Amino acid sequence: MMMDWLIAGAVIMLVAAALSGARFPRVWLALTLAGTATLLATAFWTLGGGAEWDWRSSFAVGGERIHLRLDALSAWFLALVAVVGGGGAVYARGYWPDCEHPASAGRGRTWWSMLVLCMSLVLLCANGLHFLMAWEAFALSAFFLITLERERRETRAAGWLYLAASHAGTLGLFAFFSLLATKTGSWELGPMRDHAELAPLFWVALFGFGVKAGMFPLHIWLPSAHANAPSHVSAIMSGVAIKMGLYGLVRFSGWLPLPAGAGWVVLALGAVSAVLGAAFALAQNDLKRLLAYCSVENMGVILIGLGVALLGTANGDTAWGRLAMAGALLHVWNHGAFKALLFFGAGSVLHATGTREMSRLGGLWRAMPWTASLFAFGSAAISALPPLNGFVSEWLVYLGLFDAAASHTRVAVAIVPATIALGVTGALALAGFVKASAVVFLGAPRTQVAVHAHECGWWMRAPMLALAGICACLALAPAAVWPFISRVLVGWRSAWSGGKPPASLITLGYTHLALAASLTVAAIALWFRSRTNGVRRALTWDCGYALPTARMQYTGGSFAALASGWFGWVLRPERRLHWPRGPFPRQADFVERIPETVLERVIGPVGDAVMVASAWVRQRQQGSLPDYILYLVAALAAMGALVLFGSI
Amino acid sequence: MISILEFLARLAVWLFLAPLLPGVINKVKAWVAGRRGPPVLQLYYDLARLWHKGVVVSTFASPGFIAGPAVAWVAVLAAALLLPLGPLGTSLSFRGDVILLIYLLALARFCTAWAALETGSAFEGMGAAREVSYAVLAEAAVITAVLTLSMQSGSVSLSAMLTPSVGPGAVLLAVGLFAVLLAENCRVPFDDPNTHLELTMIHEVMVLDHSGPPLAAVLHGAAMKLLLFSVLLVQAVLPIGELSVAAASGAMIGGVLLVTVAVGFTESLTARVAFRRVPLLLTTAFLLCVFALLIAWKGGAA
Amino acid sequence: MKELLLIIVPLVAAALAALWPNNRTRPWFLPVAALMHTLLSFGLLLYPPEAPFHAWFGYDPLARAMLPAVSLLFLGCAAYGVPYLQLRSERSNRVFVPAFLAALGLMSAAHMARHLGLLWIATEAVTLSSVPLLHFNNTPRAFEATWKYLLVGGTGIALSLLGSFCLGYASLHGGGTGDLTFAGLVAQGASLSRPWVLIAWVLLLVGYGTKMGLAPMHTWKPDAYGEASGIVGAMLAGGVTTVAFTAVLRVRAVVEAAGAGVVANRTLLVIGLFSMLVAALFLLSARDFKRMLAYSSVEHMGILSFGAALGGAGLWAAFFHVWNNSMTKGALFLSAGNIRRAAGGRTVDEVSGMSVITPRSAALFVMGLFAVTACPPFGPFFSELLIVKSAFGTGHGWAAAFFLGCLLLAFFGLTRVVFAIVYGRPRQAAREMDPKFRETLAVIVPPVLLLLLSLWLGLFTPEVLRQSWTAAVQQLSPTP
Amino acid sequence: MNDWLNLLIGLAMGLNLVALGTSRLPSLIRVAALQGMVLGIMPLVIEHELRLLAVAVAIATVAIKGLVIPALLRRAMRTANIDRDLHPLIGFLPSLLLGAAGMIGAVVLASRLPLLPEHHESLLVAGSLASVLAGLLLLIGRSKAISQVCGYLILENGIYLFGLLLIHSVPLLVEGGILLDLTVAVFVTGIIVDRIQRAFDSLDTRKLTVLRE
Repeated sequence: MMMDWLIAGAVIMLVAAALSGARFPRVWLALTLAGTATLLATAFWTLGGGAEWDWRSSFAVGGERIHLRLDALSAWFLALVAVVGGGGAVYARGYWPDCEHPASAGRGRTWWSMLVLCMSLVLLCANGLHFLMAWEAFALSAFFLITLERERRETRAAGWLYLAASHAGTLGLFAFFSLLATKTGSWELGPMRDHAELAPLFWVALFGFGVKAGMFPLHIWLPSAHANAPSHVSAIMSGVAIKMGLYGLVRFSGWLPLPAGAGWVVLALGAVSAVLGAAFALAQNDLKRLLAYCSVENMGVILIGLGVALLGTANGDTAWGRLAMAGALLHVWNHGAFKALLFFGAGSVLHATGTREMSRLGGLWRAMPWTASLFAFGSAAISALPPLNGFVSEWLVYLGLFDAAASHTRVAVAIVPATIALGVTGALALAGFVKASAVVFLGAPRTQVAVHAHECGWWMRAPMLALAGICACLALAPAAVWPFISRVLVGWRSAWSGGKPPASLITLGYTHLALAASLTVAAIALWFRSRTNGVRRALTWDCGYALPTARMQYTGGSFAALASGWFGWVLRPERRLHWPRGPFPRQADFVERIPETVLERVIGPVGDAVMVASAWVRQRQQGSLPDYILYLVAALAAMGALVLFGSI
Repeated sequence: MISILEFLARLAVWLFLAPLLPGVINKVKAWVAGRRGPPVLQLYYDLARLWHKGVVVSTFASPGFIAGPAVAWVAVLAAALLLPLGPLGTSLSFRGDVILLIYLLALARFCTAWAALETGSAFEGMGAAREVSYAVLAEAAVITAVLTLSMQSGSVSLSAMLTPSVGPGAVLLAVGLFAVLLAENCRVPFDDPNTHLELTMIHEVMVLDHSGPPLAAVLHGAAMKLLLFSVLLVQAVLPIGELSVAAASGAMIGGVLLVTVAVGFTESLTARVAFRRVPLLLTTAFLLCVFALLIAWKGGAA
Repeated sequence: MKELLLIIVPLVAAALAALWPNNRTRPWFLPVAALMHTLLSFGLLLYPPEAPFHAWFGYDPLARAMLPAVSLLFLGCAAYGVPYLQLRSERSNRVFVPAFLAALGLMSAAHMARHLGLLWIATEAVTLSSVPLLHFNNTPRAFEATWKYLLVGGTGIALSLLGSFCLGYASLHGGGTGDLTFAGLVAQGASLSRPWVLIAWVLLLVGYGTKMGLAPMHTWKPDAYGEASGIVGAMLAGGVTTVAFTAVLRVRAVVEAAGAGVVANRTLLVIGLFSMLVAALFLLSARDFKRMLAYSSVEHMGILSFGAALGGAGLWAAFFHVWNNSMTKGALFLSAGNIRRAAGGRTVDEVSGMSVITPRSAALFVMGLFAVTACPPFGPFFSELLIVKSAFGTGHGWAAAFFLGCLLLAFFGLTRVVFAIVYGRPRQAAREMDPKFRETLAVIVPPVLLLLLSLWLGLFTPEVLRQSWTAAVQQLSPTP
Repeated sequence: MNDWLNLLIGLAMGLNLVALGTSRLPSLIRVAALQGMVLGIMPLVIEHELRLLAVAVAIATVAIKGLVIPALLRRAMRTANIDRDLHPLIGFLPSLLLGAAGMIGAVVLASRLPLLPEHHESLLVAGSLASVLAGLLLLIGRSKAISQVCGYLILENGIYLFGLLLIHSVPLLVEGGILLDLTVAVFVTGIIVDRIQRAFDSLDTRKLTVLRE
């Protein structure tokens, strides 16, 4: 009963927020925060062992009665929606205020609440029809958020690409849900493991949800959308929205019977997404694009976990599958937290300097120490470095992988490459984030904009601090969230009775505490030691070069050149180089562009072919009446032939 | 109480024995070259001197310039403490600690690279770039090696998984890990610790601007890393588990010295390869580990 | 005989309008007659009259399932027509208004015609009555459009007359006594001579398909819609096409009774999917947003005949889609009319940034776009989803996949054009164009209402409509 | 009486060929008019007892198809001063051959279709099919609007012929159909003529291609 009221309240508050957004920013902020807080409360109530909430409406919408359910799995994702939704709302107040964006600020607020609402509804709906409705509504509100800055051509292009890709996915879901409905005879969703004939549907779902989840070959929309959207939007898109696709996969892989190859395919896709996502991220020169590709990578990590779990269920609900699944779920939260943090950081850099081009930045730590340190924290976390939260989840996935490999069953064929891929991914991600944070925040400012940067205000700083705090908690007390995870696991596979957290996880928590403490102590100690010995500021020695200029610093491109060179076969970098010539060389320049390989080398040609067909059809309709009559006759003949050979 | 004492003893072993190894290596190199060479304890003197020296910090550098080396040092030390010392075992052991060890080394790498990039020097940027890039390949090799060990032993915790199998697998693993050791510690043929041509260096060029206590931390950390890898290598290939304590410790020390001497000989007999061939070497090491893995897998299956 | 009022009222109104002297007040005939018509048709929807077996006109379940949608759409157009015609006061509407009203009456007649010949005559009359509407602007372009509409449509109509004759001959040959009411023909059933029935089906499908605008007989559509004013376009897209669809369905029932239902369904399926494909290909590279609407209408006709080909649940969904299509198309055409007025141009090269110049109409246009591309929560989403579902249910898996593919391509094309027109920077030229045009409530409210109707239809489909569609399905294929 | 009928139908079919063969617009118009008149009187030949409506329809047909429309077309032709369709889309010889082939095909098809006994030896079906084909051929093959109108008229004549099959059983349908079809013809012609009067345009359909993709 209380839950009914809470959720109804949350929905009403969010709707009210959407309505008030255009005119009353304060009211909007209050309502959104209240709504998300309520959602968070319900989520934790459910995760904390509260009964599964299940509600059916007395009235029908679209011919079906509304059926909402909140179980541990939904709650797990709902918590993420609530946290980032609330944090982003606060951030937006500082980042996208009316004074700077009179045209779009109000629109942005409205669609923000809509987005949060629709994502929550996606998580709650237990009826295929309404799930689809909420899904598409969520996709559309995301589209309107991405195109807030619609005066810019590239923003419009990115928004359209997103919309097109997402609609392709949605049509896949059309097929998925209508097949489900025809085979089960109703739109109701729920466990249906006993219908063996439903197994092939998993592939349709994999496409439909995979597009949204941004797994590798289907990720085409993701980089440009995340890069061109306003940063708080990028944060929720990358931290939460793509997780909706993942939610769909987890949800229906839990409810449907699975085809034989499911685990293998998901594992392979995960490995590919992880490695290539990291490689693409390393090669980017646009800060937000880098972060976007890194989302592909992290989705890959999560998918690896999911794939191992699916293999585990296929081999009799093994313990290693369970570990990997736990890791994947935890990584959902972790990635949500630090990816949002990083996008907020990138946003305040963009806000302060007006550029996302890393080669124009540098030395920002002096102007914006808060952002710099928070971004560094986020980078360390997302590179899965102990003692931070990213490591905990990857560690769980690793445990699953190692145990699976040690089980010496035939799954090892897939597990071993996946493990190595995960290791390589870690190293690549580390390189990428050293590059990102160092090129942006360290060294000397490369351009004037970097010199005149300013620290972001508290509206933007507070959410970053909150997210960093969440990361720290998840890092230092991972065992505390285990009960939640185990409830989700039981919800996913009833065979997996949750039980206590693995002893090693608790130990890891303590180790992290000790490690964090000693790191701080050591750093401070060394600082004091240097102080007592005396610190002298001097120009970078740089092998005795007397006049270093900012332009001489290592750029992001040169930093990444070595490692991304090994991935040249897929990155296909396009370089334009003018060598300096003659005794007094005038100008020499070097331009490098990293294309969207899949989009430009695969989707592009297909699209061109279709456009050729379209042009051909247009050629047939040039306004000549006799032709039109001819088509009439042709249709007559065709139908006649069809009837003739049909009736025989 | 006992445990605390034991922990302190372990700490002492790592802290005080580590700087010995570079000395030994240099001695061997000098001996091969027919020189007298610096005393074995040279690094101790250097560290002591540096610890009392003042610090010169680049004008661009942030506090991270000092914090980086400290964090890296702690990370390496922590990784070392996770590693069991043959018969003495380890003070802290849990499932998956080996992954923690690998990622602690990654943390160290992150901090060194970070500190290098603080100065905005092109050379140090170059060094950092090489460090993180080659680490990608080294990481693959390390993960594979660890995977091999865990498949052999069916366990994921260091104390249990360092039970080597005798035979071709061990040899392959030994060679592979040795190559990884050379790469990770920036020894010839991957890097030349005492060249003076900055363009050709990896690790040394990253620490160009460090001085005083931070530099001491960096050097000591590097020494510990070297010791760590040699201990790991020794335990990974020498079946010392079933020997008596004394014999085991003897074997350990002998093994570590052997590895050190081997490093010294490699350094004096081979030249640093061209940078574009480094990936080739690392890939070879990776493949060696893969073959070891395959053998371990078959062994486990049989 | 109340239902005959549906025909009489508009025709009388048309006559009066023709006699009415004042050019400024004449347009008011439109909403008044439309309102009466709507009330009447909905009254009959709620309290369906008996349709005597052999009656030539009858408000039978099929008419009941379709006609109210048309009169709703007409009401919207009529309400919009008043301000529109006052805006166009430079041209006399002495012909326009009567013709428009006559079209309504004749459409009602065509919907209610239960006699083969009468159906044909009514349809033809609708065609003729819409000729002056197309010619309203009296420009060379309008003339060309009219000429093509007349000749292509006329040929189609002639073919369908031939088809009707063939069907009649089939009944004669089967020993019929010259009773050409559909009820009679269905009753004659299997005794109809099969070859003649098949010939008749092909001729009638192509003939009425031409009026529906199924590819490849759609060629008149973009010209007509492109040149006609918004209300006429809406009327053609939501009303006249519906008439032709009704005709096809009535004939199909006879063919099914004659035992050739499978063949009929196959032809419907093929031509429906072909229309969707062709429309999608045209949409992909469309530049003119009024012609774009025409192709979208072609696509939806394809959807309708695909649904009809599936029979049963598919047919039910097709009726549902007729309603949604009428409402959304109406909203789209009317808002497009506003944009066209304000912008002066009609291609993406001339028009852009309308969200700045005409914010309301632009927002409407975008909403209509999402409605027509089957985005929830608008009606078409539900009907198309149901069609897909029944396609899968009847084992047409690949056809359904093809259907979805065409929907996707069409979505690409439509969104491309609409966003290009609505967003972006406004052309300077567009600002000065047609200062007479203002976004008054009178031109905004009708499309808004139509859109809301489509929303309401989708979310809370009234029970009476649901069971009227079920009844219509029952009437058309009594054997479940 | 059937042979009378068949004679007339044969005449109509012959006229189809003439229409397809001629390049001069006046003769084309004349042919269409003649065919219209020939068909117009047919009901009177078929009917046993003369009903008023039948007579009315016959008179209307003859009047409109034989006199009104041709007159209109001639005037239009004069104002636009064209009297030849010089550049047909399908040449005259090919269209003639096609028409002949169509005629043969029509006869064959008619003989294979199941017919009521009283229609067995009549040429109605064959004639109507042949005329429909001829009309379509003209519509597809000619470039001048006026010749297309004539094609449309011939197409209608074919349908009218078929309608005669049913004139006993369902006179109302047939006659209603015929009348309305006539109005279409009038409409088509009227619009053309009106256009030509105002724009002095030759109405070459190749010029009527402003509306295109």
